[in-house]
Amino acid sequence: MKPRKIRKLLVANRAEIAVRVMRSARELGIRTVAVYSDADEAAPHVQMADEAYRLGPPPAKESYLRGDLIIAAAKKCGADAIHPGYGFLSENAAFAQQCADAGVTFVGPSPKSIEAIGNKVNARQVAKKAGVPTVPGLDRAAKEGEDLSALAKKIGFPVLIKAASGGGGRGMRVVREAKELERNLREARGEAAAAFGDGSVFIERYVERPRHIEFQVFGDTHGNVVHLNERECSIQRRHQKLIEEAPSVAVDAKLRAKMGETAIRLAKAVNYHGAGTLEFLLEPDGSFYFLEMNTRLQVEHPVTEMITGTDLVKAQIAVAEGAKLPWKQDDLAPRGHAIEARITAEDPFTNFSPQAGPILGLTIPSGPHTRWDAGIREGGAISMFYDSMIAKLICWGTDRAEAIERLRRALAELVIVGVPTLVPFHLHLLADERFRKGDFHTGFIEKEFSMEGIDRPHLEEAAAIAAALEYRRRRQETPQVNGGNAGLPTSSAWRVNALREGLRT
Amino acid sequence: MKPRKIRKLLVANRAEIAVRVMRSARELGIRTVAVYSDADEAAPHVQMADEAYRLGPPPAKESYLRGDLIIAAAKKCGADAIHPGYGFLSENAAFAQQCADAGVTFVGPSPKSIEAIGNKVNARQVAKKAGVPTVPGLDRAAKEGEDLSALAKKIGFPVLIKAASGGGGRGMRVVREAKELERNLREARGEAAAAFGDGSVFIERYVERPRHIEFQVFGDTHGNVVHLNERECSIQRRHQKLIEEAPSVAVDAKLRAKMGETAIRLAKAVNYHGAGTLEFLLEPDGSFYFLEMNTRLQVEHPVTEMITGTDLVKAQIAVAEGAKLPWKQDDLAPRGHAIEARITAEDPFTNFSPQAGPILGLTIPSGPHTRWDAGIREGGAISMFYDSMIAKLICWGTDRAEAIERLRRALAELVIVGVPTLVPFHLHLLADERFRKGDFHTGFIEKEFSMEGIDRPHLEEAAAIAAALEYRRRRQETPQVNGGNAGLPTSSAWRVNALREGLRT
Amino acid sequence: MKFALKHGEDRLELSVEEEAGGYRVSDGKTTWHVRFDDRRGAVRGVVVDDTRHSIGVARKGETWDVVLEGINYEFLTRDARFEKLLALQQDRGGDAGGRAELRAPIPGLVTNVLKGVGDEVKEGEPVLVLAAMKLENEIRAPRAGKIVEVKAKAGAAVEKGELLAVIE
Amino acid sequence: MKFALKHGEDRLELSVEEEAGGYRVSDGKTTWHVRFDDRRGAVRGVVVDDTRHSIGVARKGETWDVVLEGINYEFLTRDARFEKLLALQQDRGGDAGGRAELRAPIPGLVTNVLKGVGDEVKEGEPVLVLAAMKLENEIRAPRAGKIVEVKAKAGAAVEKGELLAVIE
Repeated sequence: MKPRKIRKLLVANRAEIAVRVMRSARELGIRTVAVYSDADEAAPHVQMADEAYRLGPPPAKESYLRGDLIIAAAKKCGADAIHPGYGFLSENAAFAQQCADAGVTFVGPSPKSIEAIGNKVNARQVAKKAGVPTVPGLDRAAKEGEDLSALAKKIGFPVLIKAASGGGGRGMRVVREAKELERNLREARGEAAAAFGDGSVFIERYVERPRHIEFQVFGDTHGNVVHLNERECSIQRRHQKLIEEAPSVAVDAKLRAKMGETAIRLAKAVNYHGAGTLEFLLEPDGSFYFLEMNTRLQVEHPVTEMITGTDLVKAQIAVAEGAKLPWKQDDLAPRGHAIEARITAEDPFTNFSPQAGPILGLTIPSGPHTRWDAGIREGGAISMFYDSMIAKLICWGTDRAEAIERLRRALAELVIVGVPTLVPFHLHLLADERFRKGDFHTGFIEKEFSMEGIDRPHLEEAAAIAAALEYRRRRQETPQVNGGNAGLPTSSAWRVNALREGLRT
Repeated sequence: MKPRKIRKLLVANRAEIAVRVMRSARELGIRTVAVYSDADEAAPHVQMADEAYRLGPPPAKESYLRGDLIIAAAKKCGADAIHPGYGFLSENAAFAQQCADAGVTFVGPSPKSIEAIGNKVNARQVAKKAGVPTVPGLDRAAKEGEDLSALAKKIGFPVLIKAASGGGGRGMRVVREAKELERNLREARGEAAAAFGDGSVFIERYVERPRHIEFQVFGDTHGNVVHLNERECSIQRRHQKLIEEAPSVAVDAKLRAKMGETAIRLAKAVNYHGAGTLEFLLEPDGSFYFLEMNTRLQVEHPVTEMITGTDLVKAQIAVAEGAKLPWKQDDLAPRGHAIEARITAEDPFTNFSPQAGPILGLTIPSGPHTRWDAGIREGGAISMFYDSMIAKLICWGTDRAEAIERLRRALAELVIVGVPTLVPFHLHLLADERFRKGDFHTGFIEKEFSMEGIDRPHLEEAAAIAAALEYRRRRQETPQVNGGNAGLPTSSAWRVNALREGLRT
Repeated sequence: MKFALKHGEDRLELSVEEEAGGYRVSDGKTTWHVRFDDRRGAVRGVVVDDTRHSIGVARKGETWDVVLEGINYEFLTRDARFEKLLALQQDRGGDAGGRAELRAPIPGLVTNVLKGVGDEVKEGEPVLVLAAMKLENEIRAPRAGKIVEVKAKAGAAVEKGELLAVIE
Repeated sequence: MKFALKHGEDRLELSVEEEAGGYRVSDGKTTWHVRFDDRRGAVRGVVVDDTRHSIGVARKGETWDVVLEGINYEFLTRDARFEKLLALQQDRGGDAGGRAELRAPIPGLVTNVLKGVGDEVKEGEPVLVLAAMKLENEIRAPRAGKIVEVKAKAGAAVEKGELLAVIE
């Protein structure tokens, strides 16, 4: 299929990334099409789109993972391209192929490239061929029920179990002892199957105290590939990134050039076009191992956009239209420092338990060099069906110290009423001396950092006072016969009482 | 007085600029103090500050222009510095002197510099001395009641009347015929007196079809001065800027160097330190006249911050603390293009009439390279006592075309319910071919642009449908005996009806 | 259910009926199929036939303020029964005939009254100056005529909609 | 006026009296002088003694959700009279003694039940796995004991707070 100008783009995703993609499409004058599950009928990405089509019930397997329905919607409405966002079908080679078969441009790499490097096992083989070091481990996906205990012993504990498809930490498990292997394998397969529709996993040696450094690469269909510098993603918990930065304090110009060249070599080895990310483990001595390639836009792409002055979604669209890359390597030197905090609906005070609920109030940070990418709005709700990441807050500064202070300032402006979020975690982390010095590794949050010491009784007092005064105000605002809907709770006990009280006055 | 580290900063201003200044102060770890009039007790700038002190009743003359009360508040709370923002006391040399006398750092130039160049008449003399061309006119402020008709005839009509103090178009009048001179002089004096506490004005030749180009300069107390490139501010109405950009399509590298050098020369001539802006008229043939210098931060400083990767408020604070400039001239080459739309509470469909009212709903634009600087929030109100500018929306792009498309996209995301704003004006202007080509001058909006053709009946229909459905929803939400406060209007006629209706159901 | 809406001088009567997935809305001539995101919050998604809008809508005193593509529309919204009652009540004369009223378009301070009773004015000629939002606004004659009444006094604060002068 | 608040296991009774410029609030031991920005909207300025806070506050079902420095606090708020009534009503036994209930901390899907009735568990040992927000969450025993009841079934959706298992 020949590349062609995109006039109508279907975004096969939801929440902040769907909104993000539509923003760029709109700036390009491209008409936008949303798809949605029943849980998202009034979601921001639906509201933003020019057209919107229902896919199915809330579970992703019945909606956002239904490639057939998505392609049918694209055909029906005349969309000439599909942007998959991240997650869901974004790294699914079969879906990319189905798009091509249906005559719809897939905004992403070719099915062949995805096949060749998107799968972690294939990626290791590509890396070996290209002479890029990888972490010792199983070079193929483990079969269902296969006994891996001997291999694990050979690799040496701790070992890491990873889903062969997908990313984002889902389906990942660190196993430190032989007797925990089987249960973890079972759970990892379950998570991987639920998230990506593919339960196959593989295992490798777990490197202690490494940094997670990734390189953003970009290729076009004319054989050009550039890198857009590294991102530092070592602040993670259960393999979920929480904070991302660009550049990394651990990468100097020399290492950047070396790792960047490696990244470009790997991308070229699979004729890569579009946006992709190569993940590396970086050891304190500067040696690095290639881990895997994400053949899509990353959650954390805004930090790269801020230090390079780019719009990666627009570049994805241009490449998908057959254009050459809009940059040369020399245009992409990093300027300043950017840092992103993922705002997830998780309560850091109850072991990061995921939260669902209504967004009753929302004050968004803004101001100089501050970016808010979100898929929530006041009056909406966080559903339990999808990822708990609800927004990203990204700040830029002339250096890392300024970027961190700006992010603290912006986090302090952010108020989300209705659902506990990671905001207090981020505020606590950004004040941590070790973090501020850049002295951390991928295990830092789980092993060396704690939320203790953040509990402040005077805050609870102030909160109680606010609750009492607000309750009082609402009562006084409804001086009529019945408190009605204006301020009183809805349970029958409350209502009865409210009526009684009101009638007595 | 010796410069010293600032630990607590009083911001002697309100609304978006007070919020803007506090953001930078907070990022620097400086404690922030707000001052407020009775109209602003719950305003965002008050809510954001660490401490807040009341000045007086709503009129600016009794609150934000009361330098004595502001300095007393600073002394009382132990603030070691005052940031004046723009407008109000920001260009008042006497106030700067009073700060110095009280031992409080004034974040701005010295009283002497303000005196020497902030006053428009003095500025012309400084320029003449420095060999910089100015527009022909009166070299001194006109006396109260002075007959200027002979002079105006000599200069040649049209002439421009300008307030000797202040800026922002207040007190400015273009007079095209001799018989209109007297009335305009009277009105300009009245406006100037109300806005700046100084009714003196002067007159000069009114240049036809010029561009308004201004240069941001910055000096420190060690004699260093740099410029941060030009801003294009020709899109104005009644001398109020509506859209600002950086850089200007009319300024190439050669002209930028020449005008920048001129700007630095003038700033050095008055030993300028801190942020300042030199305004020029640029004629189509590339000749330029110096108009005046604004000895403060400008409303439109964010476009400069976006193309240079700077934080001008932080630099102001650093200079006030006695530090050297954080940049060399070579660090300040422009990157990409930035454009700002002033969101004012004015109705472009009723001759830009100023509007007051409550902010009932607010959806803020965000996303890549998009900045929102505002002094409003949902639940707040626009008061009639102050300037009608309520927010600024600023976008950056790799080039002007991208910046414009991004601003259109962001403006389309912005929803302000409760008060008509300039949003439809901006959307209409940004789609205008002449604007997109960069083909405009300071008279463009008033003489060549019109809001006609924007009236779209299908929008009115959709609006009516939304109003009817929302009214219906609110009625149905209050099925009790009394609609209470939950959804029904407050007038007695409405209430009677609501009761009647409700009782009947 | 029927609703009467007033927008400026335009009056509109809309009937609203529920239908599968939304509402059928009609003004008697045109019928629209509408989906309406009826959550709380001031900004909603509204789909009118196949066109999606992001619409701001909130009650503002006696009116509804609706924002669409940046444009603010103000509606008086009543159910049609009440509208009839109101029409009866409001039968107390009006601004018909050759009379033109100058009313304050915004709350402000009268800083200058340029014309007096008996003065002849041309259309567009300034009658008085109203300071608001720190700007001086000339209030001009909507048509030519003679000033028959001047209510405004220099130095007086006026509310939005307050009568300033009458031209006949 | 008195208000009873419940935050987790903490109970607090606050008296609120108006005073010049604001409110005097007391819990019987400490008295605070409070200014409260009582406009509508979910985020307010609250000044407690001399400390200014920007506080998010909204009703959420039966509770008030209050957000301060990013931290969410949930309060049950009642006036004190009603609190007493409620206390009487709620005298219907409870979770006293050696009984520990495992309840779903979030709505989700039970994907694996690891223990059955009669199993002994150690403190912190996983009892079942609950999938929510695309993550598998192990629900662990809050203390050592014997499983006496298992309500959860693999494959079943559960609501927040739903009883999953009981340990004695």
